[in-house]
Amino acid sequence: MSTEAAINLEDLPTLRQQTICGEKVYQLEDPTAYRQLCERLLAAGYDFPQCLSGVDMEYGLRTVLHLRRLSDQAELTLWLDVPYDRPHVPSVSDLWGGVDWHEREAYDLVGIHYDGHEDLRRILLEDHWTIHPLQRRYDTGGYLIPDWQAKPWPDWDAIAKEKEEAARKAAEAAEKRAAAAKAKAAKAVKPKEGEGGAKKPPLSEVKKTSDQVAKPKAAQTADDLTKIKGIGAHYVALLKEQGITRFEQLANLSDDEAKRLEEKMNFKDRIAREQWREQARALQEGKS
Amino acid sequence: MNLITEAAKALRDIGKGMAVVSRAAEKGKHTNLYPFEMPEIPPVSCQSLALIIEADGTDRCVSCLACEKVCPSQVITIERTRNPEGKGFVLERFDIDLVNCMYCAACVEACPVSAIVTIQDFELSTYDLQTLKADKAFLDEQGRRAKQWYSPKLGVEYRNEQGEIQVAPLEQQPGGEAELLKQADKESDN
Amino acid sequence: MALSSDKRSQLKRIPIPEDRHFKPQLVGYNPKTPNRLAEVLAHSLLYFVFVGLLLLIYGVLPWLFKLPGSPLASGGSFTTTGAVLYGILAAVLSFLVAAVAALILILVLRKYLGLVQNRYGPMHNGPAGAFQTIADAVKMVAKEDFVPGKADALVFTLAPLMVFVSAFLLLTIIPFAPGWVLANLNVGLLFIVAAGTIGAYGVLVGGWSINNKFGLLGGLRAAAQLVSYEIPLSISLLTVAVWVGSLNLMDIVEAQKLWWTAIPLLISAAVYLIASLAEIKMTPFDLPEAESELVAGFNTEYSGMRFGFFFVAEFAELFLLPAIAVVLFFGGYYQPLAGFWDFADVLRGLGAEGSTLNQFGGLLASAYGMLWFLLKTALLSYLVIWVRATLPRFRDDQLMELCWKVLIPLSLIGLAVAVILRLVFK
Amino acid sequence: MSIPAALMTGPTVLEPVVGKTDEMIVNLGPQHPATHGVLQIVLGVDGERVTRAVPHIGFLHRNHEKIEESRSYAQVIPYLDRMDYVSGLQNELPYCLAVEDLAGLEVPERAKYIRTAMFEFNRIISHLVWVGTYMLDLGAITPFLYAFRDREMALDIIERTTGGRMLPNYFTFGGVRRDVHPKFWQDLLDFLDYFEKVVPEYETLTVDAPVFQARSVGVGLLSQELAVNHGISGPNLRASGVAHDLRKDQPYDAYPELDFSVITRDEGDVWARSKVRMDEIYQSIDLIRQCAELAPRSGPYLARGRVKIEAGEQRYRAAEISRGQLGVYIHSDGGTGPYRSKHRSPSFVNLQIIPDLFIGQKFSDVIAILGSIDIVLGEVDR
Repeated sequence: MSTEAAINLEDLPTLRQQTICGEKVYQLEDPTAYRQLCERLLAAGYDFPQCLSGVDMEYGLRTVLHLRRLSDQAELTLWLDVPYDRPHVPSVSDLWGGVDWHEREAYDLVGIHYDGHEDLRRILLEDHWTIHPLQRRYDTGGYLIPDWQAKPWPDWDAIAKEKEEAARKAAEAAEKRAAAAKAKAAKAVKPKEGEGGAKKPPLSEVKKTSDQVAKPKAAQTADDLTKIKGIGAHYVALLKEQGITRFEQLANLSDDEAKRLEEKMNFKDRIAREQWREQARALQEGKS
Repeated sequence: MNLITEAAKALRDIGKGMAVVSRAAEKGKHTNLYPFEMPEIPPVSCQSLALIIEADGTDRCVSCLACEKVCPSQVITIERTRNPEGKGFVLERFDIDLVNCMYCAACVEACPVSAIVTIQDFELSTYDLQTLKADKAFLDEQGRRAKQWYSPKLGVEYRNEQGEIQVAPLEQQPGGEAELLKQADKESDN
Repeated sequence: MALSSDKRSQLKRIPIPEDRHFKPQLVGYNPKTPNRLAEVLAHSLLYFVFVGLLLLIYGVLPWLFKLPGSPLASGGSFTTTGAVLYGILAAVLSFLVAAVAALILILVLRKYLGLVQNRYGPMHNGPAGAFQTIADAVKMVAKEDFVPGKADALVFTLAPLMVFVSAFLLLTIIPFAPGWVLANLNVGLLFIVAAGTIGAYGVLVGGWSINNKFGLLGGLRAAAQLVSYEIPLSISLLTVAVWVGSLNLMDIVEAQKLWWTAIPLLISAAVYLIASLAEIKMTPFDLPEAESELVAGFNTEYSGMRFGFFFVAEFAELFLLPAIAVVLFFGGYYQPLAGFWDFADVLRGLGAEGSTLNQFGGLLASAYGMLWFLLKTALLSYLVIWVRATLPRFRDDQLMELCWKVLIPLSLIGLAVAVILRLVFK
Repeated sequence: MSIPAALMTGPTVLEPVVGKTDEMIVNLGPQHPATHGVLQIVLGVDGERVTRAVPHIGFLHRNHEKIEESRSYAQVIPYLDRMDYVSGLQNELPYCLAVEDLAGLEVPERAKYIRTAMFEFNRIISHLVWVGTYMLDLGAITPFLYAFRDREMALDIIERTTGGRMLPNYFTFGGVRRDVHPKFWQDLLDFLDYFEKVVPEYETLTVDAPVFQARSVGVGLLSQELAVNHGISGPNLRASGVAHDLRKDQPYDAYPELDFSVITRDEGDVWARSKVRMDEIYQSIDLIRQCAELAPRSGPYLARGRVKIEAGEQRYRAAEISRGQLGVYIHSDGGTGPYRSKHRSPSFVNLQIIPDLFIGQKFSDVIAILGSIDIVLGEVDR
């Protein structure tokens, strides 16, 4: 079974998929679907259990499962959110023996109950402990924080919509910028788009746009600039601030623009020295 | 026959092991006779902390609270008051709880004026833990006793016979490598 | 954590004293400025004590008893009173001999391990740590006499004594020089087997009596190991008896004046050496007290002088089993190739027959033999210590396999060889 | 002696293996010379044969993860040293890698080589401790002192550069905390020249020694499937024939530029694990030599940059430390420190396997197997 077959979105309606920091993350809210998905992933060859962690999300508890397929070193992250009053998650320790103690630890420290675990006892703390110290309602001394309040369960659809909106705005802005760059407008560098802005997104919200939303504009934006020798993740971010995300834009930079860019970003002759434009042109040609 | 060769091989290997053990005596003693013979401690080694007082008796510390903020174990306590005569602050109190300190030297890195430094005096053993709740007098005393000390800003420094503070030569400094290479390049150019 | 200011003001301000660090004084000796002469003398001192004790028992005491006009001897042999008195004195002194031998070997082991492990070993008590074991002995004697609550007090008390007595009994039959033996038994070889086995009981009941699981496991391991290794050990003793034709140890030594028994009976000698390693309970056969598995094995709960008895017995055996090997296989008190020319004969031939010089020469000749005996024993003991410094330990089933599948067949082959050689050559 | 009922629960095999004899419960630890710290294993033994094994951990639990929630990203690093105190520097790397990924920091070329050389150097130090303590478990004292003799020399080099011996607090986001000593590379090479001649001695005393082979060949067999399914990593996994090494499979720092191959053995027993570690010592020597050759001698050692991580960002990064895969999972809420950081310590995962390996084995083999897994309890309990 391939990974795509295992993660069939139509079978598992509550499955959400997103990319965070370059990693695919699958998010679930339905415990039975979680178990189902894990069985399928094992069949799909994800044989090496890397890590299982519990996180207190302040609206509920999350179990995070990191899997690896040793045959091609593919990695996969799985989230399952459960509410505080019903912190039950099906155990997968029978599928992967390696998560056995991780589940016990998550039970011990975070308080997630793994149903079907053979031996769900406290592992690091002593048996007579009554609290789960990694929950946010306890302070470092193990005492209940008096005014602690759980947050409401996030409305994932609204967040997704919000994100979609933000993504569309960003795409539009990028298009505008691209157009502006094409027209060789001297003042192409626009003030930063307010995706972070004054409104702080809720904790649970993931910053990066969802893949499903991002697909239509994928052709338009976000070439892998790191392919150019001399550009790393740091410069990609800087370039993105200046509105440059594609090879095309980089290839079409005029000398003036390049100089301005260098001044702006403290590059010092780097574009010419490392021949970014030439490289970008070659890559652009190779792509199209 | 096979048994005999195997037994012979086993005996030979045991003999090899015994030869290794008896030859090891040639490597000499590697133990430090500690109280009678002090170990050589490199100048950058962080064994304890000290405050540096300049040769003219003034504190280097400017009470900026940077070390207090950066300390992971939160063992530094500083109290300061405004200097009534000029700008800046007067240091009222500078305490480090050396019992809970984990000698990560984060404070030394944070210090903008290299006032708090790492020293090589590792003998902090004491009969009374209260002694290790070091106050400013203690830290000053440690600084006065130290022959050499290290801070990332100024590098390895030492106090000469006149009591003046001097910076150690490049060979003793971390990062002296690049400077030495430059010097060597210049010399080869000349 | 940072203290609040009012709490900090309560803190006592303790000034830094000039010498705030504890600086111990070197009691005896500084290896950095060694005094070689003192060092050698100190280390030799114990050895001199050892040799002196032996001389006292076997040379000086009988000579004193047989002085002209002594009521204790008549016509060159002891009277009954003399024999009883000599027996008691010699027993007390040979107890000291065993203890001093153990003390020397403990020190040698520690110093040797220190040498090959790139460290100093004992060095604080006396010159170059020569008196370390004495200090240890004093410490052990001074410790509290402690019996665990759940232990069987009687057996707990008796077990170390049984082990020690077993080792001590072996000392009585060892001929250090011609005629220098406390009990010249006709069945000396049998006595070795009989006395040696008592130690196994001591270890077994010691491990059982302390009511500790590790101790029990250690005791059982010890019982299995010691009883099993008695068999190849006894068979190789038997080969010597077959070859020489006597069970008397003096006879066996006398038969080796020209050729050592080890030359025809090489297999038996090798089997004896390996099996005696197991009897001593030294690495690689230290399973009964395997400290990384069974904490301390059969002597987990023992402390003070009770532990000291186990300890001393172990190191006394480290002297005694090589000594028996020397008696049986390596020519005893004879210098090598004594059949051709023996310096002892020269000493014995001093002066006229019956003169004082001749008597003194006889004493010297015996002392000369004793020195050869001790030298050979020391070399074998050193071999054991060397093996101990090198090898890890076996597993219990491997230990048994080695005994039953390798050593016992080998010892039987050795026996067959001895029989054939006896038929051919004698 | 009665044992609390709570200690005896757990999924274990209860039937005595040999005959119908009484089972004896033996408490191996928490105070036992062969548990390398405070680990308790409740063993049921039938004679010398183990019928069940229930491990208990947590005696050294300090809850670093809760402490780290209230620290800033940089303040966490000194705590990481204290997880696996045998090779302190190696613990810092995966955390730094994760934060660099999240904050988009790029490590300068020179710092990469310094970090890689230090990382491998710590692997040598860690394996030296393993050689020594493992031989101590098997009853040989001498190799232990040899290992610590050489380890002290190695620690001196670390101290000359980082200022600390076991808990150096040296790696940081974007490079290393301070520049290396002028004689750093020469120091390393001098030590390796000496050390390379000593390693054959260790081999003579361990993997080549007949008694060691008698104790280790065929003991504690760990099958490939079981190892992978239980998430075993490091030399233990590679000794079972799985060529999984994050230095190759998910390379970080300067590893892509270095030339090496993953060491594996197919036997899966205690001897194979030992041999893999011995070979890794040679490999580390070679890798450090390569680093010393390739590393630029001047240039920045630290890319300074603000660590600002947006809310909702998360990252799992792992590195191949001497005991296996040390992973860090960081979840950010946009604050100055990690909202949650979970450490996947290799010893913790590797220790899970012991009931499977112990049952049916001899009591002596239990010690041999436990030592061969190479655990550090500071890391297990965190």
